[in-house]
Amino acid sequence: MRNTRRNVLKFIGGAAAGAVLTPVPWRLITDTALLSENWPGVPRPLRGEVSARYTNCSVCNAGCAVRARCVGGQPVSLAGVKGHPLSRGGLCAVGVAAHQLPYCAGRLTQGPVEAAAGVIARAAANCNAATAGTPGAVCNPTESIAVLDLRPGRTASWTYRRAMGAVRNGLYLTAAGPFSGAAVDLSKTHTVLSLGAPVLDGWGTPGNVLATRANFRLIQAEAIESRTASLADLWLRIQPGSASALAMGIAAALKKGSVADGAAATGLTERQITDLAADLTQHGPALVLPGYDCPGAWALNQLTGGWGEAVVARREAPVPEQWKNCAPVTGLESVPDGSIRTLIIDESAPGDYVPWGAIRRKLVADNPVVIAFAWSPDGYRRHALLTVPTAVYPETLEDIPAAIDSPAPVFRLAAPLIAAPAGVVNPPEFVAKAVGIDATNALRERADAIRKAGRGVLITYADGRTRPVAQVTPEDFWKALNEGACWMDTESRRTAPPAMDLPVLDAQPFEHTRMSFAVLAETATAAAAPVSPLMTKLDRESNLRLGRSRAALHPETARSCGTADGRRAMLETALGKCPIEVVVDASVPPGVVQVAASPEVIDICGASARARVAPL
Amino acid sequence: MNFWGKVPILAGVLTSLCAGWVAFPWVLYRSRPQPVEFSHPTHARKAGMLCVDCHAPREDGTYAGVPPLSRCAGCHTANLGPTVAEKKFIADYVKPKREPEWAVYARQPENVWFSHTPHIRIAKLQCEQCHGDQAASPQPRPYQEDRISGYSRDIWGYQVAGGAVPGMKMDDCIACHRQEGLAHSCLDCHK
Amino acid sequence: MISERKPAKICRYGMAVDIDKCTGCGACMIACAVENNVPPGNPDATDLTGITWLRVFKVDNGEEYPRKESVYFPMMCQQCGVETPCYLVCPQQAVDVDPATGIVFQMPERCLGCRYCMAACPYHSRYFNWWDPKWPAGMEKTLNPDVAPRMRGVVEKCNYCHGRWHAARQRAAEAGETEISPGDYVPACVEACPAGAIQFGDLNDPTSAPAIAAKDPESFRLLVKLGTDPKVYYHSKREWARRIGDPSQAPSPKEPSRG
Amino acid sequence: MDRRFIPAGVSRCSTAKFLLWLAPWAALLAFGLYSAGLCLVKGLNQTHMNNRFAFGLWIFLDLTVIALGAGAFFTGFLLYILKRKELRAVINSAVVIGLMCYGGAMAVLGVDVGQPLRAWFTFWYPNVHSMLTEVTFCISCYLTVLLIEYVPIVLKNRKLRQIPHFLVFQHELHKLVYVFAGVGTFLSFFHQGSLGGLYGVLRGRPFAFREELGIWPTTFFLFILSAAAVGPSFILLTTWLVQKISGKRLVRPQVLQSLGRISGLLLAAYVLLKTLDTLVWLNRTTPRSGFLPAQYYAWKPFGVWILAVEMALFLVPMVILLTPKLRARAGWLVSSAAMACCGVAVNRFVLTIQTLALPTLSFDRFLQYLPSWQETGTFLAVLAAAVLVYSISFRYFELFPEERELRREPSGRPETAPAMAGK
Repeated sequence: MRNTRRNVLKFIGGAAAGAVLTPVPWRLITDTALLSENWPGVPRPLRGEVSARYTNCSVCNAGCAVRARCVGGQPVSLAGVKGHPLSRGGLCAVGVAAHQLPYCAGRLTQGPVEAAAGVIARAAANCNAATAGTPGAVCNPTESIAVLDLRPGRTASWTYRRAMGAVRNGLYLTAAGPFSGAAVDLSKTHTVLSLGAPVLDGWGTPGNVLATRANFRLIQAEAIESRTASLADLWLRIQPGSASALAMGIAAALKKGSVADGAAATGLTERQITDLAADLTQHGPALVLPGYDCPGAWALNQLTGGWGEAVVARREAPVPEQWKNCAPVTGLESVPDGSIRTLIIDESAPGDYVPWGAIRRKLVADNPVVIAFAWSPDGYRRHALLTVPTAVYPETLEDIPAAIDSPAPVFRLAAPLIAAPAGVVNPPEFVAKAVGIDATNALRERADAIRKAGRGVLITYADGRTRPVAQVTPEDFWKALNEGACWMDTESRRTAPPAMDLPVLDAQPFEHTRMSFAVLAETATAAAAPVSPLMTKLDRESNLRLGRSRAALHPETARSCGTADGRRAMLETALGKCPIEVVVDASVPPGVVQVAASPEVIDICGASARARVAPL
Repeated sequence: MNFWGKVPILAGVLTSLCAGWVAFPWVLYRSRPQPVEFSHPTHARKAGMLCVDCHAPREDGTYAGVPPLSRCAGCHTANLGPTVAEKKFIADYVKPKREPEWAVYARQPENVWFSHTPHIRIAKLQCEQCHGDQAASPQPRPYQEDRISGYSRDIWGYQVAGGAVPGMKMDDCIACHRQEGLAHSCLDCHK
Repeated sequence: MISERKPAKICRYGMAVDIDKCTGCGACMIACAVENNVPPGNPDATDLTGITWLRVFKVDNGEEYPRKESVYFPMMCQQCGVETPCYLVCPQQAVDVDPATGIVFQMPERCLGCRYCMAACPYHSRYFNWWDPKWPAGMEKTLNPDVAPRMRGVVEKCNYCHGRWHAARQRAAEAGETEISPGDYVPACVEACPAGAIQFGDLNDPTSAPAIAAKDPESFRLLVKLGTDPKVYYHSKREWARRIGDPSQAPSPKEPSRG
Repeated sequence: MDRRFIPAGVSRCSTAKFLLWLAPWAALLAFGLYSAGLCLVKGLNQTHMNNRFAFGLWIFLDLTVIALGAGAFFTGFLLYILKRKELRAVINSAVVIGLMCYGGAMAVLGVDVGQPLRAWFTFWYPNVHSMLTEVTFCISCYLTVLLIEYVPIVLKNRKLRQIPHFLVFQHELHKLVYVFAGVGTFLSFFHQGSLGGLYGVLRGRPFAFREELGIWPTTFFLFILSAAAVGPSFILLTTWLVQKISGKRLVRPQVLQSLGRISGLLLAAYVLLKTLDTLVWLNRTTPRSGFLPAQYYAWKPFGVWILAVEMALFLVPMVILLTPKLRARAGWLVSSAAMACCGVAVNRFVLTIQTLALPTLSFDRFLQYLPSWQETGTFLAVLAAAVLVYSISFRYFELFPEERELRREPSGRPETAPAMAGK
């Protein structure tokens, strides 16, 4: 056959025509489309048997009852347990996604475990050895070893006290203010004056607050238009940092004294303050809730008549007798400066974050040893010598102290829903072991003690039953607690907390300077606690919350600081500086920097501080 | 154009047809043998077992998945037969307690919400109606996966060049649902 | 593929939201994201590029302190019942309205990402996957198997937790039933709201919360004059708040404020 | 060395000069393709579009170029259906322009969608209610028509026509040209309308929503009319530009003037209907959907001025083009044509960008949007590609049949002098 070029063309033409009659072209088109269904990198959810498991949320002291929907044992979503007497089926935004906490960025799983054990043991040994043979003698006070418990009232707290009790010069420290061992009873309250406390924004037990909300009139005295302020029955926009001054003013009014200073500092009229005082006495029982920057104001309740009514003493859940001889509870403030050689900080369970400055003061000047027990990198790890990794809810087995709005003593466990990663430790047991105490069974012993006391009821979540604890065998009691239950004391006798005197609070008058006033916007969790990666939905993908490392400024303030929305800037105070992103928000009062509480920010702002925003 | 003129064209057509209908499927599907030479007939006939003896649904009627090794090990603690397959199974899986990586022919795409429960409890379907009579297949056929889309041939593939594939494609579902008047929208099955 | 026979039972699922109860805690938004496998926001995501099937806005009456009042306003897909804008404009039937439930549903696998539906939606309750979805290492274990994760370049939206509807139907089938019992199907946001501000039910069932809300004079719907029959009813005792739904009445917002 | 490809009887610049002219455009194209590649590989996060501004520069571009490209179909319609013989002088050029406009639009759409691999679903699972389905079908069909119409232009090339088969083929095609013109016209009318409908049907966006006439919103018809009106103007404009750039007489001034006149007539009709539509929209449609017309223009920077500008950009050229005296002066003619083109651009801008910028929810806010460099780059790629293809076609194919005769005629005749000024 001649002229092959033509034939080749014919062949190609024929092939092309033939190809159309085969599945090839059509299949390729459809398959590529299906490839885009299985887009590379998109994970496939695991399948498995669906089951429900119960526990208590350990993210804050509310300890809300939780029902976890598990697939093949792995919790995939959390919800509240309806009909729970305190949490009432409520769960806050952080709690709802708390099963994702273990997957936070920078989760700690490795650390100098042995080294830490060694250091603690040696520190204890030194201290004991220093006084060996000479009874009653105390070793050099600067040799003291201390545990700082950020979440007092747990069984773990008792373990720490026992451990420190076993060491001479062992100190058990808490940062809890003057108001500990007491609770508020919202169901008995008719007027609530909140001096900046986030009453409707994660304070207390959210479910309980919302359920009792109808009973009380809420007066919010706050500088910024916080979520609570915008929802309160009355919002008193006071000058930043003048909460204490307002407390003093009210006290003065109640004592028929002069309220001029209070008025001057807060920016309210004298009339407003006297009316407020009248409100508190007439529409009682009234409750005065201090914000984070004026803890002393608790004492105000003694003047309003709420003491013993709205504010009541709460006994602690029964504790084994043999634990009782242990280190006393010491307030961090009352420790002499520069006296602690070895400090152990337990932040495995989220608690109030104490500004590092306040802690550093107490440490000896020359190379103190700070050991942090943490699961996330952004806490005291930044200041600690050694950081020991710990488990985090829902990996942990721990109990949760009673919430501030729970008048009755409670005992509930955060039972593990997933296994903790290898290499993490249980801080209290770890410390106890290091000083030669066995505390591996502490929770069980505590449970048995409670069962033995025989008071109160046991509420089991799976079946929603409530029965007197006396009718439950110790075994079942323990089993129930581990499968999601709550012990609650049923004691109606109401007693007032021990009297406390109203400290003379300094009223910082507010004037517009180039140093604006930094105000922490408290979030639903204990200030410093990291949250699920999904929280971007609230603070970045929407504007519902002020995100971490962001600062909200009034347009004018922003302009005067030479910055604008979305810009990076530096937040500076007398204590230090940290980078922030500026959010311009008309609802922030001029001259105020509203920042979300994060460890870095708290470290430099403390309760409230003069701050400056410098553009980067 | 005389006959000889047409030859190249015909040749071209023929080549594509062969390539498209015979060679293409070979290229398109990644074929993988099942880890164990499991014989349904042996278990069904010799051991007289029923489907549900191993493929028991959970209480809620959902399918519990391919039976775990523990289930097999219940009987296969030691060689139950002389076959090589038996020996290999004991040696490779039962002894080292290693779960065989079964490939599931009927694994549906992620966007399909399929539950055995209504099909068993309400429609009262028999296993064979969708899965084919496995009891007849002497040994598991190789698992074929579409290289591009990554789907099993059972749920996404034309019966090109033979290969008896039971009806587990969307069209098969729809056909039955239509017949029962249950096809209302894509949302019936898709998630 | 629609069969001639009508569904045995026709539901019109809707919601009743009491904005006086909402405290803007955001639990609903998080519960929604958890339930529906919405990934955490990309580091570059903003309130305009993020994905929040349900979003809580803060709305005020336009006054200044002390006359200023604010409400928190949960916005999910309003599940338009007639002339459903997104359904009508989708070029390739990636949006479907289930005749049995009235739920408007986005099928990510069919969507080509033209975003015409987003332009069509008056409520801006449709969200586009601008980035590839990414979960922190290990977190993909917590994904919900009843919902398929979406890929980059497609649109997604609230579908009243359709996965839960499937699950409820399975539970019904477990008991040999073909219809699900009302209480058994509840979207994640409704379940999560600690204030009980969001309620869910079948508008065809006069005893359901939305059906009751629909008759309440203090209830209102958003942009109802557009004639798309949204199935989410909002309720407020405050007169100004009820005007939010009608742009020709409501106070126009001033400077953008957070929330 | 490419002399043998250049049509007989016309003069073209040297190869080197030609390449020099192409180089910058090629560079621009390369940059554009890179930007587009980024959007395809990394995803649409490369753009500044967002959930609220779901459409951006690209959709605006598509609507505009397709409106301008309407010159192709409408000239064909006038020439082959209404037998306006003088337009034979520009039809080839019109086809090329149309091809580039539509090709560009399709290409950009391919980048604009999030999952291009599934774009064909529209043909397989079409939703008959959707205007976008209409658009996709019509544009892709019409693009094919344009390609077929382009083929004879290519095959007429001096070198190519030496191949007998090609000659026969293009002859056969030529017989069908009327059919294609008819089909093209129908398709174009239809999709120009659909493009208008695209926004007119959005009842969720009262700013764009319009009353329905039959099954289509009024924008459907307004778009057809505006496109038809501006298409000739654009052909006029481009032809003039080519004459200026190449420094040659390509068509007789009468041709341009008649294009202008047609444009003017249609503009008149458009302005009338548009005014009517606007009144109905402001006084009937908008209040019915629960909005106040005032709210539309309450947001800076889009005040009422934008509506005024839009109308002016149609009204002024209309007046000029309908006044024979002014029309005869090249300056007026061309600038009014340019104005009309801007007018249609503004109209498309208002309907796409302003619609999305305006809030619908009472507590929502007005949005700003600025395209990212990747978006702009992709936009420029279309422009560059168009210039390249047109330049090559102009050099090697017979885009302006009159060019040859005009070369023989003595230049500088009085009435043509202005039009050919600066030659």
